[in-house]
Amino acid sequence: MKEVISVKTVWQGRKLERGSLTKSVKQAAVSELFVIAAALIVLFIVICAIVPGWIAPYAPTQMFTDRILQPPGGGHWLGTDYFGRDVFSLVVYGSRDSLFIGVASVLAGGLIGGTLGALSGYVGGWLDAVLMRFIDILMTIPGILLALAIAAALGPHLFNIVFAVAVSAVPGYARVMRGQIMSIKNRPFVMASRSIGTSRLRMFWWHVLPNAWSPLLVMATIGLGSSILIGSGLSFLGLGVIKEIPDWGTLLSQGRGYLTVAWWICTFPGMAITLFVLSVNLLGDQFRDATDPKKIRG
Amino acid sequence: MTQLLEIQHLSVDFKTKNGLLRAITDVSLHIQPGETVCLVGESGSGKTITSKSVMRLIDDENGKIAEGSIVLGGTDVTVLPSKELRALRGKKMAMVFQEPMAAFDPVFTIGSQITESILEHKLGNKEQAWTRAVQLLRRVGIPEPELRMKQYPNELSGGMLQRAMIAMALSCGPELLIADEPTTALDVTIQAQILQLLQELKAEFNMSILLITHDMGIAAEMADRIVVMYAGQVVEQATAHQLFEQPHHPYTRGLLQSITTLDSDRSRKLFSIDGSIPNLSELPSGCRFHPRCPYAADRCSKDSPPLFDVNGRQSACWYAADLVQRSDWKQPEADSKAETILIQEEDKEESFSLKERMFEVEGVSKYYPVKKGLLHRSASFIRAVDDVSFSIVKGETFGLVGESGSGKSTLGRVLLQLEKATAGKVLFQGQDLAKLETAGIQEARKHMQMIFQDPYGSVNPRWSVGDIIGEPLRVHEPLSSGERRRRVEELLGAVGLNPSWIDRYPHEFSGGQRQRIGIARAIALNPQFILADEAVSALDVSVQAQIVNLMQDLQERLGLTYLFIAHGLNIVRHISDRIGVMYLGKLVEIAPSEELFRHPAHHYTKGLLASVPIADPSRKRELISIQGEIPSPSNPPAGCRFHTRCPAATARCKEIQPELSEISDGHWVACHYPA
Amino acid sequence: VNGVGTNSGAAPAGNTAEAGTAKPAPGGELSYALATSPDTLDPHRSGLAVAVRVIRTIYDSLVVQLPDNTIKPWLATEWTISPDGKSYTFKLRKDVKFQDGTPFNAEAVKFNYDRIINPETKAGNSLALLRPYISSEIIDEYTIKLNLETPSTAFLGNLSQALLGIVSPTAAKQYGDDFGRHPVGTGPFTFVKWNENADIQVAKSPEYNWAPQIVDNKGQAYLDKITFKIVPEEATRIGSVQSGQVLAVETVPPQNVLALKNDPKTQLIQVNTVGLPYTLFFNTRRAPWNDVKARQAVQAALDVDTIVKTLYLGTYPRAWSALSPGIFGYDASLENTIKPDVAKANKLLDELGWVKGADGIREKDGKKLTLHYVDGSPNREKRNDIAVIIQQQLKSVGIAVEVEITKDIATVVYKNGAHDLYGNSQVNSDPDALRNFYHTQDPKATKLTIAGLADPELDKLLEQGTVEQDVTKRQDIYKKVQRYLNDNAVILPIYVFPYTVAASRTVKGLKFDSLGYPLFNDVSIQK
Amino acid sequence: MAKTLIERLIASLLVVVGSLVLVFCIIYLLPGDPVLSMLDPASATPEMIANLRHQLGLDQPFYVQFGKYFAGVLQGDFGKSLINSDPVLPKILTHVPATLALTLASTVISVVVGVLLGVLSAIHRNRWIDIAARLVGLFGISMPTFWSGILLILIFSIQLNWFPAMGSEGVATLILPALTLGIVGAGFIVRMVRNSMLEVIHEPFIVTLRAKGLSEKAVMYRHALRNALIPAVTIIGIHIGDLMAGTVVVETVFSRQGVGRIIADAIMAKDLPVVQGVVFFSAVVYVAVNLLVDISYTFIDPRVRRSSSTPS
Ligand SMILES: Nc1ncnc2c1ncn2[C@@H]1O[C@H](COP(=O)(O)OP(=O)(O)OP(=O)(O)O)[C@@H](O)[C@H]1O
Ligand SMILES: Nc1ncnc2c1ncn2[C@@H]1O[C@H](COP(=O)(O)OP(=O)(O)OP(=O)(O)O)[C@@H](O)[C@H]1O
Ligand SMILES: [Mg+2]
Ligand SMILES: [Mg+2]
Repeated sequence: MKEVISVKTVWQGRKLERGSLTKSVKQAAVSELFVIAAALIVLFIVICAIVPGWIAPYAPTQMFTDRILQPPGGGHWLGTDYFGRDVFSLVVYGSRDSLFIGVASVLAGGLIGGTLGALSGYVGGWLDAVLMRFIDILMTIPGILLALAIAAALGPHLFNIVFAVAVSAVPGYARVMRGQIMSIKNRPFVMASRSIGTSRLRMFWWHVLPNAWSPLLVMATIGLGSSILIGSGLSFLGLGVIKEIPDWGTLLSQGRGYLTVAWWICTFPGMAITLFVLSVNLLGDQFRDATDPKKIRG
Repeated sequence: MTQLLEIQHLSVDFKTKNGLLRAITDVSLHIQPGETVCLVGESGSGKTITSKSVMRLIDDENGKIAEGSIVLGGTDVTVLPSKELRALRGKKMAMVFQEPMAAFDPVFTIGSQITESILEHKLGNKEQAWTRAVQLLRRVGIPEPELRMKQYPNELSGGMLQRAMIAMALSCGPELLIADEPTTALDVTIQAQILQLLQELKAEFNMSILLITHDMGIAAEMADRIVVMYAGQVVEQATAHQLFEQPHHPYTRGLLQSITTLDSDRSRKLFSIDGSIPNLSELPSGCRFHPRCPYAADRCSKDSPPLFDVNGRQSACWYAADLVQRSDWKQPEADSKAETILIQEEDKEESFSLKERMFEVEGVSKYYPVKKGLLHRSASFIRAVDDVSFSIVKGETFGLVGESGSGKSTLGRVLLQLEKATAGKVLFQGQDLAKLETAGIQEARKHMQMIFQDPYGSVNPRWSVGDIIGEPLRVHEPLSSGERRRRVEELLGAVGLNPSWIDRYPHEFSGGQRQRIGIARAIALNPQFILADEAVSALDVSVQAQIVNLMQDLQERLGLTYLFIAHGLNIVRHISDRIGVMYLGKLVEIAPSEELFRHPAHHYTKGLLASVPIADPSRKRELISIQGEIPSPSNPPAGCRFHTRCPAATARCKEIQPELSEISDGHWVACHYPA
Repeated sequence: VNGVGTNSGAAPAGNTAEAGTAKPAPGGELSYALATSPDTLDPHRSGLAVAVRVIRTIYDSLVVQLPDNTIKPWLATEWTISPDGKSYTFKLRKDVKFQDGTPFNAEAVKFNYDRIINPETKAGNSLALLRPYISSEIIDEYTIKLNLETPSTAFLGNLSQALLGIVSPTAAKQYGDDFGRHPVGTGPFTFVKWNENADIQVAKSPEYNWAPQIVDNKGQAYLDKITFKIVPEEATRIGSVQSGQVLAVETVPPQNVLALKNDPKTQLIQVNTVGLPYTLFFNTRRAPWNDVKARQAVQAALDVDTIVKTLYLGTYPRAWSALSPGIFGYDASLENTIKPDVAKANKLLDELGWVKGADGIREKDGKKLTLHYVDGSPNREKRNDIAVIIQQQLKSVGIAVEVEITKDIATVVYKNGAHDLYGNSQVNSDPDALRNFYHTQDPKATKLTIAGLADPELDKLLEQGTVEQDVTKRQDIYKKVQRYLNDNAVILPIYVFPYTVAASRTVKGLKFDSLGYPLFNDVSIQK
Repeated sequence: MAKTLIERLIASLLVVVGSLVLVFCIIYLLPGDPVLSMLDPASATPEMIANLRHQLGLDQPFYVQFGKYFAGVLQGDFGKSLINSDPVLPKILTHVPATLALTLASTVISVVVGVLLGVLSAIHRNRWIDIAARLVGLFGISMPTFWSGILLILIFSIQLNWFPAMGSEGVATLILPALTLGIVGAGFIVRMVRNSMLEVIHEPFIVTLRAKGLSEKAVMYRHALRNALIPAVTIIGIHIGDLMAGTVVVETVFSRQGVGRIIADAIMAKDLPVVQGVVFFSAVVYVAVNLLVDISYTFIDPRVRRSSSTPS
């Protein structure tokens, strides 16, 4: 039998009409530019978090008490704060804990929530019923209340903040994961694998999970930003962590009182948060587009 | 005669990420008032694009008419400003789509969607629009139109919706009706009803119809003229009679030969055009068909042939005039394997008589609870399969046919223990599967495999072909990865795929190739039994033929037993040794293949057979044979379930359920009055 | 007042030059933004300074303290002190009525003070202020004798405090636990409404005409109404006075002081509070800070001037002693005695055997030299920021400062004593307040003292200070105490808190009592 | 329908009770002693403390406290604040209206802004208007509310003096806080609506509508939007639940009365009855909103209306 077809029949199939082809060339370039910019920003911030010393001109703790509240320019690109610390260096060093709060709480929340959701969706039955009621209950309790309670219970330490934020994110992840698993569970290829005789557990690892987690990742990109924001909210309410090197949320909430006299103190950390969240979300959107099964299908 | 629609040298481009993509090139066709023109061709040949271009609907999909003109009743729609264009849409030309369920806005009532279009074109006030819509619904054969007006699309059956769609298209009295595969998603019985309706309406409303289909049978039934498209070009244009009598283009010839008809020779291999339709971005030079053309000459790969006038028709083949003179043109292609198959047939007869049972199904039922409320109490059941008994003999192909929702797939799944039967027994080689432990079932699964309808959906899109085909091996056989890889390569070869493609991903394959992957996976463990649920329904005819040939081939080589579920009766007839007919969860007739088609005993079977369009315009006939639609399986009619639609039903049929009884050797039927 | 008053007490009141220029116009409503919400308006149960600002408008006290620390009549017209100093007999005004019509008399006074010492009341700071009080005897309707357990020089002054204001017995009995939400007193303003977390409204008491000497207007207030708005967010508070949405706001942060001072539409009034300044206390129970040398090293290492100047931009005066200027017994000679001296700090620590490790932190016996600095939350008066600077300053001499910010000071400091350094301040009218902080722990008390001092010598001084009648002797006692505390580096005084009010220039006649709480009797709004 | 509604109500009730139980446990396990913060530790004797503890029932074992509390709740008695003996129910009730008003107003803002931008952004996919709308949306979700709130105050209250910076009386005081919270919600809704619009725009029925000759406006706003709103409504429901969290900060920034103001203090003080009161309120709001969402589904999506089962 001869198959004289070009194998790359990527364009084949009618599903194509919906896919990426509807993008115009020029417009695509603009949004791609945004994505590249976003990737660069995230990269830069990650570098800041890993090796802040390479980028920051001063130690973040160094207080030039004779140069407090200097506006941006001169020796201090982004000015100095009320201690006379270099705002740029603070922002650079602050990235570490901010990223830590974001990443760790998203990881923890995502893992716990994802696991609960996956269990619930995959096993089903009474386990699903019980877990989902629990998730419902968790959802009715405002996240900030949980966060406050945990921070109040365990004290305002970085890990506790992470824990608090993670716990309040659990229901969201659990729900999304459950929905995903339930829909993947009924996809024909899972049935196909079952007809082969694959065991339930294997099927889960081989087929269900790998196809289920990408929306979770997109959610996590949003979560990354919101957990930094919740962290700063806690700091606003006086439950933040006091560290030698404050994270962005803390910088922002502590500097807010100076907004009218020294706008740069909290504006730059605020911009750092915004830029980071913005970039990560852009990348998340991009990722979703890239892994959209409809597009793969095209 | 003035043309209603005149498309000239139409080319359409799409803006894509990788630049402009020309989807159709230099398409010309015309339709006269009152004429039915059929557009046929394989999937992806540009039929839909052509029809959408007429309505300028491609504008919204980043498409652009690059060249050519489309003149409708004297106005060139290609240059019309959008406001005037909208005035034409729906009013002068209307469209009916393939998937009626998807073509209605799910959140508006049927009524509001029909009146909306009347109101938009200012053909009356609300009340008048309403009255007109009700009239139209009644006209297209929808019972209780007033009630239906207030219903939502999800509350109507597919056939009903397609009627409503047609009513909507007719609402402003269009001169041109474009129907893009209007019956592909429907059952044959419903398809016949709809086609019949279209023919009636055409005369009544004095419309022209541009009918798009890939079913040559439909084209033969409906068309005055047929336009054949291939890879974005028109390759042939002729009247229906001319075309079926003597195709002038090798592609058309191939298409016609790929068709399995109710009376084609079962012992022969199906004809198929090699290869598949090329990718639009990598079109071959010269004649686009030349890589697949058995008659291709040097010139074909260099110069692209225009649409010539030949013998009072048009063909885009350099050699059309010469080819039709050749003696082998009319004959089906010689098949080297034909003889061996015949020998095999005899073998089969022998083993058949041994009557070694592969599957024995005894009184199997499968009920699905209808869930209600939060606490999910089941108020009623869908009787998807209801007390079915039959057996499948080793080495045979058992075909299962029936309208959508009759329970074919459910029965198949119960057989493979993918779902537990509500009642009854399934014996696999004498072993009661229901009694097996999980491990036992896993073991039994080695011997029974499945090929799925959707070749793409049934493979994990993130896995490479090697992983997909190797999965059963990984589960059941302790092979090293190297050994496994070698096995997979063998399997790829066995299903006619290049073993070097082992690391590619499903999306890099065509539909036919994907189905081969599915088959390779199914045979990986050397099973004894394969369930093929609509395994070829989603494929183009020529590809369908390729796959059916492959399946038969494998059956010979590996001694497989098949349960072949399909709604394409022709294909089932071709591949099956015996056929079971299902209706509303019941098996109503079982007979050897030829016997069933020659002497259908159940009135349902008869109706089913009569609904199949015949690819021969000279044999046009009244299509309609079964009226109405299949009733709901959650509340099936008492007595014989078919009595509501049966022309021969009597009072007895309404009360007493007929049992399956043997009327001749191996021919069983469940009817009080078998024909 | 134009500019920043740096004098203590009611000094600005005397400076209200503008008040004299025009005759105060009666009527109008003053909106006054508070920084936090009062906990209760029951003076006997409140513990918050912010509550006192409202309480002062509703209740009067028996006596009033003038800026020069002399005590003058208010609801009491005259009084005598028994020679042993253990009983006080007050003659009361006869024309006073509570806002609910209940007559004010000896019985009412007795009810009040007995109420405070009744455990059922769950009295707050008032109990401490009233402390040696054990009982009272009604001599006649308008004469009452208060009996003390021990003599107390501070007692009379304490009676002037708002927390010992006189509440209406009828209302207190009627409302019980809920009295704090339905306060009734004899003051110039009558409680109208409290929208929790939003505002508290009081209206002038029309019959009022028993104002004390500290204000000019002895009769009913000029204002019809005062609305205390509760506006915790600084920016919002400052913004609303700038945009004229409220007429006055309290607690203006230093960074806004300059802008407001230059704003032609606003006036800035600053009154230094009196009592104990903001002071960092060592916990002398915990090693290594139980060693005076170690504490002195910290004392020498810190540059408090820089801290105060940097954070408060010159608007807060630095504190030098355990007492704030303006209070009785304040030792001005301590000013400018402590100078930053890093060399000395290093030397002291070297002597103690703390050696700098690789990370610059000193170590001894494998243990790092750490200082556990506890501070409360939120960051009131930038106290958390002080911790941050101190952390940096001490790092340079090799001390690692761990900062713990917690809402639960009660547990961390007063119950567990888990701090090395903790800062606190107190508004008070008498140096006797020191006793609560520095006297050896009362074995019965459930609360630890912050510093955990247990020096019999100091105890003796403090006990003497409570009873000493002779003014100069008493002054000397407290000077000794102050000197002792500085010399032993038990405390690090940081700043004196100036209560800062920004008000529209139309607001006239705002005065403050000797502790720095606002008085609204003379306030009027210029139309 | 009535039956499903009753079932829904029972399930909702269970959820509310469940959250009360959960919070009871959490708060119970919190360290710290409310009694200590109620008495002046300087003057309180151990007996006083023991007395008070007994009086409040805090010396009883967990399950007794638990039982008593819930017995009270069943009778509509949510107890008294441990801190200042305020009865909880009236306290919550006085704070609820302002919070509800804020929640409602900000939801309206986020829905209006979010849906508008989402639709525009989907229709003009990848054009500048899309990019702008998405950026606005992302800004919304990437700015801390206290920061955007203060900015709004600085601009609209102090500079322009258009709206009051604080208070909770009247509509004017509602605008800035609602805007602050609304921007966040709008950010989420833009994304949601854009995504579902993009899905819907490519549904086959859109082609049908165009083929009928409908104007683009009718296609987009009458048909596509309504379909796109179905998934968006769910998000709106969940988001309103989340709003509670936002109110804690926003109510502080704008000095509004509101439930958010009570939570933080109550938790800090381990004031169990008050915390429970707030939880009860927020659970009821959450459940009610999601009930509303489900009901609104049946208005937007007839498929839900006519099918008997409700998604859980
Ligand atoms: N919006 C689009 N952008 C780019 N390419 C498109 C677009 N729509 C269709 N195409 C391509 O144009 C070609 C013709 O598509 P068309 O839908 O007309 O085929 P068809 O003949 O109708 O096939 P089918 O039988 O599968 O419906 C296909 O290759 C398809 O991938
Ligand atoms: N999991 C299920 N839950 C409830 N009902 C089901 C389920 N699967 C199938 N059904 C119902 O059972 C009936 C038979 O379905 P089945 O899929 O077996 O029909 P079929 O003959 O294969 O139809 P088609 O040709 O459309 O594939 C249908 O009415 C279907 O709605
Ligand atoms: Mg098509
Ligand atoms: Mg099926």
